[in-house]
This record gives sequence, C-alpha cells and structure tokens, in this order.
Amino acid sequence: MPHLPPASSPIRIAIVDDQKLFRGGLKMILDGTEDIEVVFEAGHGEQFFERLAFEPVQLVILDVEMPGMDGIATLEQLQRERPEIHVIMLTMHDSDRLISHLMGLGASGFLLKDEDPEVVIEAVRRVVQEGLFFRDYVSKAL
Amino acid sequence: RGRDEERRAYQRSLLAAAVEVQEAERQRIARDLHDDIGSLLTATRLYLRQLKPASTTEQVVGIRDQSLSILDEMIQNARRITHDLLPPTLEKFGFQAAAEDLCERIDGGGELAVIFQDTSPEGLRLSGEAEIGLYRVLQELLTNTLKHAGARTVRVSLGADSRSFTLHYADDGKGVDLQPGPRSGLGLRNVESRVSLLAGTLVTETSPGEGMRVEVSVPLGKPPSEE
Amino acid sequence: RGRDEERRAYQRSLLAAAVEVQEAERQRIARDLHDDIGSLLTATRLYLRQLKPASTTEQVVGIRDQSLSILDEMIQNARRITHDLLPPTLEKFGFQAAAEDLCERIDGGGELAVIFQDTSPEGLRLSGEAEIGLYRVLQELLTNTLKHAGARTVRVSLGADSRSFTLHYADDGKGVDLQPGPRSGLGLRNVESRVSLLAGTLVTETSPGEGMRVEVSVPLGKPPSEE
Ligand SMILES: Nc1ncnc2c1ncn2[C@@H]1O[C@H](COP(=O)(O)OP(=O)(O)OP(=O)(O)O)[C@@H](O)[C@H]1O
Ligand SMILES: Nc1ncnc2c1ncn2[C@@H]1O[C@H](COP(=O)(O)OP(=O)(O)OP(=O)(O)O)[C@@H](O)[C@H]1O
Ligand SMILES: [K+]
Ligand SMILES: [Mg+2]
Ligand SMILES: [Mg+2]
Ligand SMILES: [Mg+2]
Repeated sequence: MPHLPPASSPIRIAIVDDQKLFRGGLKMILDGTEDIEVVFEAGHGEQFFERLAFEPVQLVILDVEMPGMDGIATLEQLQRERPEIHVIMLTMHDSDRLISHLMGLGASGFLLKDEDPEVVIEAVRRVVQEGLFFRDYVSKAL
Repeated sequence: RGRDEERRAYQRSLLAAAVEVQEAERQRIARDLHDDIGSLLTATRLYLRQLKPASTTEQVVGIRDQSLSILDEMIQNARRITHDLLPPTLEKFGFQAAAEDLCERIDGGGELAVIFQDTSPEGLRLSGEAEIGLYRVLQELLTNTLKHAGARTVRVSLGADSRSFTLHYADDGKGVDLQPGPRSGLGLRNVESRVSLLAGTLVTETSPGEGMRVEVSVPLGKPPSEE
Repeated sequence: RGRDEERRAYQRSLLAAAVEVQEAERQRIARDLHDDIGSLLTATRLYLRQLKPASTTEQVVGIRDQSLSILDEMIQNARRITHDLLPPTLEKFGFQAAAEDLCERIDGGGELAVIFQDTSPEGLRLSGEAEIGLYRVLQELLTNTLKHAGARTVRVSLGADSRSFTLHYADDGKGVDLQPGPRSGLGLRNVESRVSLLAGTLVTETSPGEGMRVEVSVPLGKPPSEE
C-alpha cells in the first residue's frame, strides 16, 4: 500500500541535553528508525540556537535541567521566535506541577528520562502528526 | 552593652554560615545526583534497551562495553560524592588516619606538596565529634590553601599530650590581612564554629607575604569508653 | 550576667544543633549513596561483564532484563535522595507551590490528613533564603507530627500582607509539655534557628492533649526585583 515514502522525508529533530552520553543513547535509538533523523545535538540552549540557525529541524527533544540556558528558558525563546517547531520536554522528575507549567508554555510533549525507547519514538511521530503527546502520567496533571 | 551586641552578631554570623554551607551542599549534591548520576543511569538504560534477541555479536559487545564504561563513570562519581561527604577512613581508623589520607591525596594531586607528620600516640582515638570536627577544619584549611594561597608547601602536624590534641597547619603562600570582625567567606567562620563547639582553642597567624599558620587544640575528654 | 550566659548557651545550642544535623545528614546520604546506589552499580557491572560474544540469545536477554531492573531501582533511589535534599519545585515555583506539593504527598500517603490553604497573592515569590528556610521549617513540623503526635489532621495555611508572610500550622495530636530551655531534639532548635536567621517571629502553642500550633512570620523584604 502506498504509504508516504518515509525515507524521502524523515522527521528532522535535534536533541538538547547536557549529558553527552544520554544524548548518544537517544540518538542511537532515533537514528535506528526509518523515518527520524537526528540532525544535531546540543548541550544547552545557546548552543542549540546557534546550530538551529543553520540546520533547521521540525522537532526538539529538550532536557529541562541544564546548566547555562536551561530547558524552560529555551522553550520560552522557541515559542517567541519559532513557534512552529515542536518541543518534547524531558526530565527526571515527574511533577504534575512541572508538566502543567510546560504545557502552559507551549510544549507539545513531555517524557520522563527513563521512559522506554519505543515510547520516545512514538512520541516523536505523534507530535509531528497530531501536534501533541502526553503520557497517562500527564492526564492526572490536568 | 556594645560588647554583648557584638558577640550576639558574631554568634548569629556563625549560625548563618553553618546553615548557608549546609544548603549549598544540599544543592550541590542534589545536582550531582540528578545531573550526573541520574542522567547516566537513564543513558545506560537507553543503551541496554537496544539489546535485542536479534542483536548481532558485534552489537552485543558494543552495547556491553558502552554500558560498562558509563557504569564505571557512575561508580567513580558515587565514590567521590560519598567520600567528600564522609571519608570512610574517618569512622574506621580515626582522625589521624583520615587526615593522613587527605594530605596524601592532595600531595599526589598536583602543584602543592603536603608534608604530614603525626606524633600522637599510636591508636589514640578522639571523640566522634572531635574527629569529624577536626577533619572539617583540616578540609577547609587545605581548600583555602589550594584556592587562595598560591602556596608550594603545606605542613600538617598532629600531636597530643595527656590533656589535649593539637593540629598545626602552615602554608607558605601569600597570606592575607585578616581583619577581626565579620567575614565574607563561610569557611573560616565554620572553622571557628567547629573549634568553639569542641571547647577548643584556635590561633590564626597570617599577614600578606607571610603564609598562613593555624593551631587548633581540643581537650582530650573522657577516655573513649563510651564505645 | 546570668541572662547573658543563658543567652550564650542558647546560641551555642542552636549552632551545635545545626552542625549535628548537617553531619547526621551527610552520614545518611553517604550511606544511601553507598548502599543503595554504589552496591547496585557494582552489581549491574557484574551482570554486564557476563555478556560474552558467545552468549546465547537467552543469556543476552536474561542479563539485559536483570540489569534493566536494577537500573530502574537505582533511578528511583536517585530520585528520592535528590527530592529529599532539595525538592525541584522549590526553586522553580517557590515556597507556596513546594509546600502544597509536600502537603499533598503526605496527605495522599496514609493516616494523616493534611489540609492546605494558601491565601497569599498568586505568583508572590519570597527571597531565596526565606523560601528554603520556611520549607525546612514546614518539613520539620510535618515530620514531628508524623513521628510524635498521633494526629489525624494537620492544617497548613499560608498568607501574606504587605509586610510579612505567615505560615500557620496546627495538628490535632497529643501535644507535649514543652519546657523552655535546652532541648534534647534537634528539630525544634533548628526551626528556631531558621526563623531567627530570617528575622522572623515564631509562636509555638502546645500542651498535653491540645495538639501543636505554630505560627511563623517572616518580613517581606525588598520586592523581588533582584531577578
Ligand atoms: N591559606 C590562605 N592563604 C591566603 N589567603 C587565605 C587563606 N585562607 C583564607 N584566605 C583568605 O581569607 C578569606 C576568607 O576565607 P574563608 O575560607 O572564610 O572564605 P572563602 O574561602 O573565600 O569562601 P568559602 O570558604 O565560603 O568557600 C579568603 O577569601 C582569602 O582571601
Ligand atoms: N507535633 C508534635 N506533637 C507532639 N509532640 C511533639 C510534636 N512536635 C514535637 N514534639 C515533642 O517535642 C520534642 C522535640 O521535638 P524536636 O523536633 O526538637 O526533636 P525530635 O523530633 O525528638 O528529634 P529530631 O527532630 O532531632 O529528629 C519531641 O521529642 C516530641 O516529644
Ligand atoms: K534514521
Ligand atoms: Mg540535564
Ligand atoms: Mg574557604
Ligand atoms: Mg523533630
């Protein structure tokens, strides 16, 4: 059946997290799919915006806690300057308060860092297709 | 009246320093745990999840080695954090042993030579509070020497007579003009707190160009029969 | 003279309590890290080492699952330790939010019902020291209620006027005959320290059979323009 040809238009994403090894793990998983391409990685917000200027992406996986320009500040700037880019936030702490705050700021998704890789992949696809992905732990927060 | 008020302000500044240091430490450890260890744990998890029944031998070995190297890094981190919090030697072998280890570690580490000497009776143990208190004092003095002194050599010597235990500390760094009165740093205030809580005496001698010399004496209380 | 000496002894006891709590906490965290995280890390390493190029699919899957489940346990531990040290909400969302989360967590946890109310202006942020100080006070009061009171209900209410921020705390537990003068526990002494360092006021009302009521007020300093 004639599906959209995934190889011709992979989802272009960036991974922003201060922990290099974590980025590496995530990149390995996402690059292992047909329809997702990790265009670049960055260790904090400033670095992300520098790269973004030259390497457009559709979606960013963004760590909340980073030294320097953190995930929240990065999300806010993205919403002001590039609201069309989807953002999935990542964190260690599943706090309802944090989740609703991030949603209020315009994040398209939220994931815990120890979420299963299949869920991460699914989140990327769903956000691109439907605009939003929040797990069941989020429904509580609403 | 004036004296009293001064003394109260001083006491208050000691308390403030103790609380401030504690909160700063909590924040630091929380960050280390969260940012370093937490993220590395989740990273390892991501790698391991890639192991599939269908994985090739090469993939298995690659993922294993990657995970093992992250694990090693975490083990180092956890050790370092634990060690900074409470060196395991201290409880097991006492202040003198822990002080020697600390001095050796710094001596081996770089520019600063640390000469350690201990003439206190072999096997002498101090009270738990004295051991931990003196250890914190020595940690702060060494940190200050590393941070501020530009020194080449530190001498640390421990000794005891029948009534008291003494720590002599001397660096050959650039010294400082220490004004009496309120301090900006927390470190020396906490040194003062520790010594005063141990009912000990503290003498600090330093001036620009003259290095830093500190002598701390604490009374040897009841023999350690309180096991 | 007598007054002065008493006051000095009191100040000294506050300082001693602060230092004692800090060392106890260091010891506790060092143990947690060592036992809950360090040992599990070593165990995971042992498992992973058993992965060989010649391992069967079954062995690969077994080792992977075993390691993943230890990793999950460590992640939970790291979360818990971090959270106890410094709740992530506090810095991001302020004292009122962190207090509400803390009350909710205890309320959901068991026998004790915690009723939380906040009438302070939406979005009001206190100084960093006030936020952390009040949070530590609330933690201690709740810990005491859980530990000593046998209470069924706690009411926590926060409010502010133009000059000060107030925390009202009341449990309906068995109360206690609190003598003035030196305390055995560290908790209430540290509450006193925190409030005094914030230049606040502390009123404690309790007697046997009458529950425990505490009111803490701290001045609202300069507006938070210091971003
Ligand atoms: N060994 C030393 N040689 C030269 N100057 C010193 C030495 N130790 C301390 N000082 C000076 O005394 C000051 C006060 O020291 P203190 O330990 O109280 O604070 P700090 O080290 O600056 O900060 P903190 O200890 O809170 O991290 C230092 O800032 C430094 O200028
Ligand atoms: N909410 C309460 N209800 C009944 N008794 C209380 C309550 N809070 C404190 N107490 C009593 O006051 C004493 C002193 O409390 P404090 O918090 O100073 O010490 P602690 O809780 O015994 O020990 P620590 O806080 O050092 O772990 C307690 O031992 C307890 O007897
Ligand atoms: K890919
Ligand atoms: Mg991070
Ligand atoms: Mg210092
Ligand atoms: Mg208590």
